[in-house]
Amino acid sequence: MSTTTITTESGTVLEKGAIGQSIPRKEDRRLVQGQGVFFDDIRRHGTGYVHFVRSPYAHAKIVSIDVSAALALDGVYGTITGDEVAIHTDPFFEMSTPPGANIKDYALAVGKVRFQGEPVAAVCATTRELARDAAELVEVEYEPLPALVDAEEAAKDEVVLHEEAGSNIVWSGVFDWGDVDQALAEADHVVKIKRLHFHRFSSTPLECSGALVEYQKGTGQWTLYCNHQMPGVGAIWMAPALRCGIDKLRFVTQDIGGAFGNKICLHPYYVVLCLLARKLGRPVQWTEWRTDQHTANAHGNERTFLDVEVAVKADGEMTGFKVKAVDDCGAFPRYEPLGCIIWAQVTPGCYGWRNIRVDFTQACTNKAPVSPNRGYSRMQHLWLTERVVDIVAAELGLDPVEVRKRNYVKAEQMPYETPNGCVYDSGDYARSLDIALELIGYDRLDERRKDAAARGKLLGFGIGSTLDSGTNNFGQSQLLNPELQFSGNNEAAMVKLDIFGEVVVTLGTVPQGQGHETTASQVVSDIIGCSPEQVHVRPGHDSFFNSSAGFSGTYASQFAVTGLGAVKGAAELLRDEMIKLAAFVLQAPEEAIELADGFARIKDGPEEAALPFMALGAIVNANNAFLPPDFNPTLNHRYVYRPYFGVVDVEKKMGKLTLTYASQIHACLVEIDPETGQTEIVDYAAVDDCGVRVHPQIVEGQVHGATAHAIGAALHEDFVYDEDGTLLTPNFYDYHVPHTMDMPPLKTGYVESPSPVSPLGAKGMGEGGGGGIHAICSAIQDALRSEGAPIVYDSCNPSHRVWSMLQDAEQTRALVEVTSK
Amino acid sequence: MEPVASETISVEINGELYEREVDARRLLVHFIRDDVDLTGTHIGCDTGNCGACTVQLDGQAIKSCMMLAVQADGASIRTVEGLAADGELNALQQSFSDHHALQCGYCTPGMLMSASHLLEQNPHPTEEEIRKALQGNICRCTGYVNIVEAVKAVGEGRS
Amino acid sequence: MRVEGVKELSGGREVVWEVLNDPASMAKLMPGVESFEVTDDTHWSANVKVPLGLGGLKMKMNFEKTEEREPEFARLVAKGTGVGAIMNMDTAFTLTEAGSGTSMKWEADVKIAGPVGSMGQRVLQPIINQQVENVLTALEKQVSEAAAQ
Amino acid sequence: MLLREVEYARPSSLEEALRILGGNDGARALAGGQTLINVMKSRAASPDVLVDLAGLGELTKISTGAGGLELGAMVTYTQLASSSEVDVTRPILGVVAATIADVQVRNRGTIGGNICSNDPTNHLPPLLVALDATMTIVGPGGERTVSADDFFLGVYMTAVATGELLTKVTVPPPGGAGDGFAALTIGTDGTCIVSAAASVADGAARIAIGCVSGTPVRAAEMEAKLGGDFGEASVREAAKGLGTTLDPPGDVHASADYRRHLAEVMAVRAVLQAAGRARS
Repeated sequence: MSTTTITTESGTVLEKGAIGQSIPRKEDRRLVQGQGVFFDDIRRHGTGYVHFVRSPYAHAKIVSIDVSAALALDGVYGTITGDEVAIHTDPFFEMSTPPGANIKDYALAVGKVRFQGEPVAAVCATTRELARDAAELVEVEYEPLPALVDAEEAAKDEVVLHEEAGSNIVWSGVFDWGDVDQALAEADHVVKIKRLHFHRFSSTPLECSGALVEYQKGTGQWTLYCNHQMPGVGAIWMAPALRCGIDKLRFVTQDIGGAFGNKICLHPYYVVLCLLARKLGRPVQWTEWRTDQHTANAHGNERTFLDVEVAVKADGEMTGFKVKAVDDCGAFPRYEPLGCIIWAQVTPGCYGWRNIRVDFTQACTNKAPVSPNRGYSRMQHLWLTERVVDIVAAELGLDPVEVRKRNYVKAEQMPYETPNGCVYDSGDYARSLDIALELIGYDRLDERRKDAAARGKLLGFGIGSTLDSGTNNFGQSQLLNPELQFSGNNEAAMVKLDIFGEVVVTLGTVPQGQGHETTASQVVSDIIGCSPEQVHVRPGHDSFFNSSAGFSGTYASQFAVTGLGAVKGAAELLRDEMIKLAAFVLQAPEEAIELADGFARIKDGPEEAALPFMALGAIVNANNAFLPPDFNPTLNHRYVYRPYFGVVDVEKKMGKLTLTYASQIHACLVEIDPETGQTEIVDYAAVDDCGVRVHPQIVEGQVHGATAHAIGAALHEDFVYDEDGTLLTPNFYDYHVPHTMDMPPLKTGYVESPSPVSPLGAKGMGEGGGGGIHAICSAIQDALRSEGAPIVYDSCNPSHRVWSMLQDAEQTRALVEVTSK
Repeated sequence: MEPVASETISVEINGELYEREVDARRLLVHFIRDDVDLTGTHIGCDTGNCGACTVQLDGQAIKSCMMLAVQADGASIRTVEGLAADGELNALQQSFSDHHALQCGYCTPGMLMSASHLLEQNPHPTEEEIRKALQGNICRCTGYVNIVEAVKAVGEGRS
Repeated sequence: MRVEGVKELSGGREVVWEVLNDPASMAKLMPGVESFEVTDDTHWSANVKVPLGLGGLKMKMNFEKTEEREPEFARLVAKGTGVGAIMNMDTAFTLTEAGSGTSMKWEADVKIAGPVGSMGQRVLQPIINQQVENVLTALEKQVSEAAAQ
Repeated sequence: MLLREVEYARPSSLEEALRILGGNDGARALAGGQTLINVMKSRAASPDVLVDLAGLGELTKISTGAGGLELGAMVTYTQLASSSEVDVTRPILGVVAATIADVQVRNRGTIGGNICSNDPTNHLPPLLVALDATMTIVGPGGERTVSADDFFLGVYMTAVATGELLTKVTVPPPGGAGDGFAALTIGTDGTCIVSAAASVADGAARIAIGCVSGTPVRAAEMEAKLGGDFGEASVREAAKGLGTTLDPPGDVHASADYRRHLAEVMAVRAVLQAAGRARS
């Protein structure tokens, strides 16, 4: 393998051996043979299958629940209702300050239902089919209440979802950095945008949620074979609710069929399973079906932007903007109100804007609760920044490429501190844009417009410039609620050399397809001098046996930083000890020892002056009598990686909210059929800069995946509710996710700006920033320019919406107003 | 011949004969996963859209969630577990790994069964033919780019 | 969703009123009634199986007459359960004399709560139109039969 | 997933199938199951007895004769898409069948199932109306035929009554006709939002619109207005006003107005295709 040396600005030096190579993924062999172990593949004797009874109403009082007919059915083991849950558990912990803090969120609906599909009872029976039969026999009498399906409406508090909170507003606050009033006063043009709407969708992982839960009476301990992607935080919610210590909850996952943030808020379901397992004295199993996932699991945050005002100088430089944001978190906050601050990691987007005011409100509605979803909260905000740039450019007649380049943070400004104290660690957005433009043949744009016109189509060109901020500083939660005792971040890993020379790695993370086994082996093999094949990374996560830290998990684009940072730390501890041990055994100075090819040997020494890893492992583990009393190597090391952030400024709402910033510059061409409004993507390029790419193929795979999610969201995927709170897109018929024929060929390009602050110079990049949504909205607006120049005001533009923009461009144009000096 | 609520069926799966009594309402996918315990075949939706449950039934790719187990009485089925011989990945499986055509791996078994069906009928498919053949298999991780590439490589003898 | 219309019937108003307010003849109007039970003057329940090509749509329906002004107006609220969703129907009719016959102005507001409601969204309107058509045809038949007696 | 309890039979003769279907009015024929099993999974409509037609080999045949193209009710979309008999007579059937759902569904879904379920989004009902097909239905009283115009009664309702079976679809010989089909779908080759099918022969067109009502709707006025002129401008002119004759449902994919508009656009496209393929 070729070797390159990576030096990051923090002084980290790494030999790039396996790192940087697209080695075969360790996970693949089992997965292509159908030998993965997903939660639904676990079997236990005597298992009872659970089916939830769910509310058909979006908002209703529960008058009564009668389970007697269900219990009378042959083969039914038992039932549980909200009343029982309220006796045996406490409400889940809420992160908000009041009024959100006063919301009582139980595992099953208690007294009231607040969204369609909300579980009101559960039935456990001998087979899956029978459990559903019995669930149909549970009689629930409801008294319907008016449903709130709009966050702005909800914020008026005319109907209140959570009486104990007294208001539908979960959290609200103003973020004010720089001086936006002055910027607007000094601007040559002020562009006002009345309303923009970022729609509700989710990544809908192909594997739905679920778990098999066992309870051990003797120890009072539950084991959950599940697909929770953040079990550490899951336990923080569940243990207090179940009134047990965190050590009573063992989460086991091996393979997870995608998660994308949607498997973070599974605690209500899991608590019901824990209660049933204890009550019935048997393992219980629950598999969520697709319709359940769509109606009642996790949606991404829906956000409306009102009264945007952008300050623009005569030369096209934008100096800032102000906006009111109304975020809809659905019926329960759960992971919220974190979405009210996470966006602030990317406050000015890719731009050098210094004056920004965001008046942020989050409200509850009678819709499914939200949960983090790929690009969580930043994507919504970045869509705003990209809409702002394109609308300003279109209204002032500026070139969308030039205006971006003028406003982008420049490569020479890196590291760049944003007005709210975040630090963009590295990157070259303008160069990335140039590469993207070249990939889609931007210089032939006019020609392609003419060609499309000849075929009766409207061609549009669009750009999406985004950032994927990775490695959260949980201290930002204190900007929402100063009482919260969360800050910083950490991740753990263990690396050991075992008796037969096996290098064994366990991770604190919970992978769902990101190839952690593979990339961890690359890092370890480079550090201890062996091949990645020799490194065994244990698949999945078992919270009783894998070392983990408080923030362990797989989320927030951070494995390449925190996960591999921990692996690197542990591997270095092991390396140092192996060298020490080899030096002792070979009677040589430590500096003379090198680790390479699975041996510890004396550099340039005779051939026999070499110890295979097996010898080192055997000495420490099984043949250690000759080691002196003051030398006690273990060859077994745990390391906790902790990025440094410092404390946040609660008063000014400032601080280093995240560690690294990968950039994604997307560009695309679309063709619109003016007769139908149908959009076809005819060319697409994504240029990613995530610093050092540990495994380029995996990085590219993440870019492809994030782009597919964005394309789906931009053109099809939309959780639409009617006025009664019925979800109109509860399955893959009506919620259309892209299939092979919907996806355009994707072109990818890379810029590698190593991060000066991360252990490997790598940046987290899995989430992407929703670049495709922004690029497609941008391209649609461009395509329709000749048709009355409507404003693309919604992030989802299926054919019917494009057609209505074509019918009435004026209606959308009324959203925008330009005042010039 | 009178209608029955359950019956004993015999189905050959990956060359082995399974005889089981099943309820008429049992879906084939639940028979394969829960009764025969071949858990490589997955379930990703409840409306027959996602293709995670794709198996080959008498040589044709079908969705095993859109069929009752009793309908498969006497049929010969191949699932993902029947692709590799003696632990040796076949060319398509190897190509999926080589081209990073899988991430979480949940759609992979169904995708492999659809792609195998295509390659058996059309050993050298074009990109368009590949996309058309895999339309019934949803993947939420890869954006399909590398999946199409992996199948193409097999067709072109590159894998 | 709301549907409404006017139906001209060949029987007199009293006859039409009788058909519409007698639970037994009422039962004959509805598609697929398997059993019909009269709880009291204003409450009835029925087990129905709406016959569709794909199999019966089985529902337990509870009816309540909420308003009545003999012989010209009645309002009926029906709630159906059993397809994983809840169907609520609020229906009313007004009868006016029209020569020897009767003119019936009717309206119905149908709501389905639950995921099936959304699945059936694109088919709900045509299905309801079909069923309304069936009911009106059956009504016409019964009215002319009753008038002939 | 997780169906209600149901009984199942796989008769080996048509007589036996009819006997079972006639013996229980909750019995339904199970063809490819690509709609029926799905509906049963949602526990919406539920048959009591499923009569699997897989044992009736005679229903899987495709043949051509003087009466035209004869398609057994159990002919799958895959068969339609790959049949040389279809290709040389009414190729549009194969072209459209190849865009229904996906390979797996096409391998099991049948022409009989498609038209007997008569979901408004299905491709074949409007197409068979445009092609002026005839359906053969067998029941206890023997065999009868129903024209496509009279076959579709409503959503999930057709002329096939309880106790009866559709056995065959007969499509007239082309006789110089050209056929066309156009649809706006959810995603590429997805579920139809609005579809239109047309057949042009001897200077006359038959046009049927799908997804705008419980049954395919003949565009009679447009047919009349065309009057033998299939130039693009005339076809566009003839389509004007078609939308106002329709009362389509609105849903999450299209408002009623948008469907009215699409009906005109798709009708034009289908007719132009058909006219371009007709032997003049």
